[in-house]
Amino acid sequence: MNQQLATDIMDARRQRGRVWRTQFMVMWGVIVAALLAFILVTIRLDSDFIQKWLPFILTGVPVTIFVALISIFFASILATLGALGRVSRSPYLNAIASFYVSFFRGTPLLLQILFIYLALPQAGIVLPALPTGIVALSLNYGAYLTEIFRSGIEAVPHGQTEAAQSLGMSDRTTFRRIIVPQAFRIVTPAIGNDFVAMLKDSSLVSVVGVQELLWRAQAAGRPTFQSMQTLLVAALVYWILTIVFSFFQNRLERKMATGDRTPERSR
Amino acid sequence: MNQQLATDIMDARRQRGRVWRTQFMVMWGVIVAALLAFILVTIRLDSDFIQKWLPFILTGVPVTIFVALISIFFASILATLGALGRVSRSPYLNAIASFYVSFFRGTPLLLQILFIYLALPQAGIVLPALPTGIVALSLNYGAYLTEIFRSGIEAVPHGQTEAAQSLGMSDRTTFRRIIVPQAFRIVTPAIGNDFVAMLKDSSLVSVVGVQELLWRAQAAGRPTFQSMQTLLVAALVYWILTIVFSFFQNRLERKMATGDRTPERSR
Amino acid sequence: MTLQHVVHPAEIPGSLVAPGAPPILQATAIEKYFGTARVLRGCSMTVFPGETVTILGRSGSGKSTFLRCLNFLEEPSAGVVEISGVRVEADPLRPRHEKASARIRQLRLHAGMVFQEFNLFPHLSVLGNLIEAPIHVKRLPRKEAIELAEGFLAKVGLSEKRDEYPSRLSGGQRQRVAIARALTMEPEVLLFDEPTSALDPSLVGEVLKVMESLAHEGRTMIVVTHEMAFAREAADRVYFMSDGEFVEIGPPQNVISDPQDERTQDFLARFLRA
Amino acid sequence: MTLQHVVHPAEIPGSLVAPGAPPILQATAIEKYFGTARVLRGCSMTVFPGETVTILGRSGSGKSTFLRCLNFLEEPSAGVVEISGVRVEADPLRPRHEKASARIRQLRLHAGMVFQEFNLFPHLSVLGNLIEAPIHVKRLPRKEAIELAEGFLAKVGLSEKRDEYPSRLSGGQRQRVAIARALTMEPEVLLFDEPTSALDPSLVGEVLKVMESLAHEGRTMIVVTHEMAFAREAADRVYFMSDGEFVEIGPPQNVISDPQDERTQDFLARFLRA
Amino acid sequence: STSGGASPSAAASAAVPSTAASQAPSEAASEVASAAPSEAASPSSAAASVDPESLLGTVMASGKIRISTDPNYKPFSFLNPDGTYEGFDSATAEETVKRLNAKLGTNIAIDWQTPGWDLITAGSWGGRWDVSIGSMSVTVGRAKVVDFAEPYYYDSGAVAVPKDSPIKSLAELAGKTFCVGTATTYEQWLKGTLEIVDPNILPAPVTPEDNITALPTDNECIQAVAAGRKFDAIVANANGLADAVKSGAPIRVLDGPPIFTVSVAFALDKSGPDTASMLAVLNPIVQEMHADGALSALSTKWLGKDVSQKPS
Ligand SMILES: Nc1ncnc2c1ncn2[C@@H]1O[C@H](COP(=O)(O)OP(=O)(O)OP(=O)(O)O)[C@@H](O)[C@H]1O
Ligand SMILES: Nc1ncnc2c1ncn2[C@@H]1O[C@H](COP(=O)(O)OP(=O)(O)OP(=O)(O)O)[C@@H](O)[C@H]1O
Ligand SMILES: [Mg+2]
Ligand SMILES: [Mg+2]
Repeated sequence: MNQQLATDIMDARRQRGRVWRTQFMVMWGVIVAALLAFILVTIRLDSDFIQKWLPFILTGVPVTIFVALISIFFASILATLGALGRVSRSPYLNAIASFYVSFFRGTPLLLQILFIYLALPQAGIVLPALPTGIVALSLNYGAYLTEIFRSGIEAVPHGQTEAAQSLGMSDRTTFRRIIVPQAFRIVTPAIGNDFVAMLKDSSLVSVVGVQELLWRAQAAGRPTFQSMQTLLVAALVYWILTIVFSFFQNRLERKMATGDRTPERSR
Repeated sequence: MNQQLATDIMDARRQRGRVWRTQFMVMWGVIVAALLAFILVTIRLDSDFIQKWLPFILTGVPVTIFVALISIFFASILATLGALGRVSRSPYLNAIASFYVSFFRGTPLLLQILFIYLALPQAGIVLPALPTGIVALSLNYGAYLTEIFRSGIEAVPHGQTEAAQSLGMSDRTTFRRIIVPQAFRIVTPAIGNDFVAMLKDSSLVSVVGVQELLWRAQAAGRPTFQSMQTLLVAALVYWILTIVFSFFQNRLERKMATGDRTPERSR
Repeated sequence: MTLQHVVHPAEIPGSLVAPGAPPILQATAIEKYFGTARVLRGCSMTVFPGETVTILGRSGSGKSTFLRCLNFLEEPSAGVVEISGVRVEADPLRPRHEKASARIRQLRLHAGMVFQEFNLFPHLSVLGNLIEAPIHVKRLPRKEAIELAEGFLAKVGLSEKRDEYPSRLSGGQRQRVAIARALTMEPEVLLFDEPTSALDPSLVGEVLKVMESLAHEGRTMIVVTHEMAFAREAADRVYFMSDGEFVEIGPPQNVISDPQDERTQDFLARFLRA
Repeated sequence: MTLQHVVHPAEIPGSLVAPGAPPILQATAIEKYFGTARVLRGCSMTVFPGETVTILGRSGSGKSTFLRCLNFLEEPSAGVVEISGVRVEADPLRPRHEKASARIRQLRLHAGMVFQEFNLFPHLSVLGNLIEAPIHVKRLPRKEAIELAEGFLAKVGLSEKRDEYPSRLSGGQRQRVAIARALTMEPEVLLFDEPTSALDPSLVGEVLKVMESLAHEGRTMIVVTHEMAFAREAADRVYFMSDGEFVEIGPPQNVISDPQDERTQDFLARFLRA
Repeated sequence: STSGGASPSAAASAAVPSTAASQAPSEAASEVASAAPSEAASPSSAAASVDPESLLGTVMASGKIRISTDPNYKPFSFLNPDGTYEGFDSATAEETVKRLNAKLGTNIAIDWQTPGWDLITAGSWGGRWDVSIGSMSVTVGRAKVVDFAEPYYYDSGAVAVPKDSPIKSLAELAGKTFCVGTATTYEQWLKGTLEIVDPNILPAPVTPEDNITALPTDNECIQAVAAGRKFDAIVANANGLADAVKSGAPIRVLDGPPIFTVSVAFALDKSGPDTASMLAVLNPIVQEMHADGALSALSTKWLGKDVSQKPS
């Protein structure tokens, strides 16, 4: 009978959870429906037109994902170097890293893209549109990630360093074998997070003519003055991309947060 | 003699600190100088031209700050409501808040601005350019801040709730008198951080013709094909703004992190 | 099904209890499941006004859970708690409704709690910590609340820390403030969950001294602790918990000095050997 | 100025020390300032191979700081530390150069440390924790390191937890792993900083048992602790620290049971009263 | 003669175009145009003697010509769902390259580049594309940074008002609100900063700068009005506005003479490789297309009227 009680309680709780989730989903559905209705009324979707252009717009999706992926990759490398500079004892490396962070976090991404596109050629460095976008995004996100990586390194408890040192490890070994692996787990979710943000910020490279999602949506809509419809499609696609990648990002985060290798807690 | 030793050690450390900082600053100076030299060589600054247009460009600074300030204000209000929704027990409020966050974090800010500018009028809501920018920025940052506020609320240790409850406080009183004040201190630095980010993102509202810093820089440079020079000026101004406001933000953060009212730690 | 409270033979009123006084706290057949894990297995307790009882037991045996069930910080899976006339039955199958919540709040007003981790409100000064609940729960005027608070602060010997913030206090001082805070609500029963475990050994004394003086004053107290000396000297009765059951109940001279149950013996042997 | 080490009259070789053996650890006139606060005031200590000594004292008296100065986790402001022939002088006025750092690393190889908070490496399995330093500091081949580690794991009774991660262990098990980890470097001296303070009372025993067996085995150990029973039973000598000075040194039967210094008396009275 | 085509080898000399470029663009263009065709070289000799460092040389070496265009500019240049380009500009570019290949005996392909209009007009292309064939009006300011070829059509600006607006003439627009495309000649006209060589500019209505909203392209202006935004007028390309009216945009183009007329030409970057030999090939081609009616035909096809002839 007692085990029955436990089961009953769990069932009741589960049932309440189910009801709650159902109500939650229904509400979401209602909102989405209301939003769609509102859009249909205001924007007067022309389904023939959208069908005609959808493949053209969707061709931008791989470009968007490619730009975001490759940029987050380079940004992570830059951030690793930047964070190494920031935690190093050398005032020179520190200054270089801190300048980098300050400058690229201190100016708008849009401006950075324009700069690399328009000013660097005058110094003989001519990057085509796509590399321009990638370089700008990498530099910009690299600066933000530098600070994240640095705080990741600093988030490793000082006791870890002390334990390593008291085992006779050199600073180098301590850093490489003890600090970095732990910092890595701390920052991985942040990289995922920035990747999702990058998916959207990559839309800025449309200004230099990279034919990604937003560019294509605008190009498709303008000739017939139907930008709103194509922008709407783009918004939906971005939204879906974000939801999909956030889902993976959340799983990553949860995996990093729990599991066997979380920092121990006393008591 | 012993006090002398203490003083000597502190002096030696201070001296080393001074040397370090000096080397750091010198390096910064060198980098800035190198950057300027590079710019002077590649962009061939025309000082007459810049002098002529500088006042015009700087007129955009108050606009930029105004837009950022008022948007962060509304964003904080939206985020408060959003976070209340997210931590509430009601599945409906939760769904509304979660939809809001998902939608506005899931689509690019640029798209949101264009939408409010070009699509809402079809529903009879015609906002001028400036309000359009403010609404878009508020909604967008409000979504990000919602999650920050929520995690701030959740970061208040559960022991606080238990202590309040065991004193007989109702959920409402506990939330209002115990949780919110502590969450507020946790999230204040994040608001400051977002304000600095907003300074730069506000440049996106130039697309609907708000005459802020970037808009003015572009407008000043274009007629004579000297965009690079004016963009450079804009970049410098953004950079300075960021440094100045980051300075205050850091102080705020430090004040919130230390001081009398930090959460106690056992032991 | 109405549960009938059964008083354990060893639960006889302690030395400070007014003769004939009815129990002030009755916990009847408390059960607690976490998922399918049965953490409390029908624990009953009877406490008379003015008594100090302690609960001993291994880590994980369920002491904290039992204490938290007493004021419904943890909802029991089954059982009844009655404290000075307020009776609340476990009702885990339904969501808590407004009326049930109000009743539980009532119960909590009769049972002040002191936590291992103090849980002072860091954003409020010491005085702020003490007057928050009187003002916002009992609706005392601010002036009265301050007077009340100052009285209790004096009692725990911290009058001069009135305007300090918790982060500036030592652990022992924090715990004394926490005790004073619980007292401001003038609860009939005080619950202590290992109040000295988070303290530096040299700070334990000052807290125990306050607790002892409360015990001698005739406060009703239920104390989960590992401080054997306190249990031995201040307690009217000791409950030894093992695996979610009270396996031995009795006066400290019996349970601590001459345990009958094998598990109690084992625990005390291990515990005292270091 | 070369500091002359002075042996305290009470520092006579303990029972397990080989006759005529020279001291294995000499700390001479250690001073430590934090800013202008003088936390250590000329502390000297002599330990012979095979001895176990304990340091007692109030919270904040400087026990941890002294222990950390011994292996330069904290740079002393003045004084000399010599452990099995490696002598390092305090040199706080200059930045540490490569040679000095190498010397300090050498010193640390002779002095293993066990922390209150365990400080196990959470990203490595138990075995990983144990072989990391042998492989990357002593450059042992992996296979040898594993053999060595398994031996010490067996010694602390945790062979079956070899592949577990620290987060899955209880506090007592973690501390035992930490002890095994320190042993893998085969240090001449083991330093313990309140190794049981972060443990649940019921888990203290298993750690103390391991420490006692190490003491009986003839390991040289310096233990900061609040466990009086351990100090009394396992220590050859007790150092009582007050305000950064060793105010009383002697065998435990003297210092603990019959303290001469007023501050020691006061501490023990307060400490044992609870 | 300062013209760029005395002989194929002379066309590659660096001194010539810089002289030409320092003069008023239309003058330079017409001089080149007048001199070049008579001395048009035979394909083989032209191809053989081109300086490999010059613009034409690099284009021939790479086998493709990078042409920038703004695909947001219907009916001059716009995209099909399959990603191909259409419109007057695009067709002109294709025809030009076809003739270029015939002339040089090469097989150069078009590589479309689509930076924002903003960036095309910002100058400093940094060699990212070889030529702009995208309705770039010849202005004095632009001529400082780009070399213009012979005009291939003549554009005119027009003012449109919302369909239901009572406004009938330019004169009534003083102090009203305007919407224009960013960095367009129309924006410059409104702000009084337009400098073109063609004389027939009408004075712009006087209005405070705050009343002028510049959106990324003309197109957004039309969409904004269609969406319900209240602008008193849109200043844009006359042909674009006519096309918008045809597509059902709720606007009406004001009657009257064009607000200004301006030559439109291919543009080549001054700061890039030497443009002289390229101009020496392009100018005759433009001339021929004018002469044999190719441009007239394309114009009629895409714009519904012939804009290739200079209005008198
Ligand atoms: N919220 C919870 N969810 C699941 N299991 C829990 C929860 N709280 C406690 N438990 C489990 O219930 C059992 C009893 O825990 P409890 O904290 O009451 O023990 P305790 O006697 O207070 O131990 P300690 O002396 O360590 O405080 C333990 O096995 C514990 O793991
Ligand atoms: N890093 C530091 N900076 C400044 N002061 C410090 C630092 N570490 C310790 N102190 C101070 O030095 C004194 C001695 O501290 P220490 O930790 O050595 O004491 P302890 O005897 O180990 O105390 P406990 O029993 O609490 O561990 C204390 O007053 C402490 O506040
Ligand atoms: Mg407990
Ligand atoms: Mg210590």
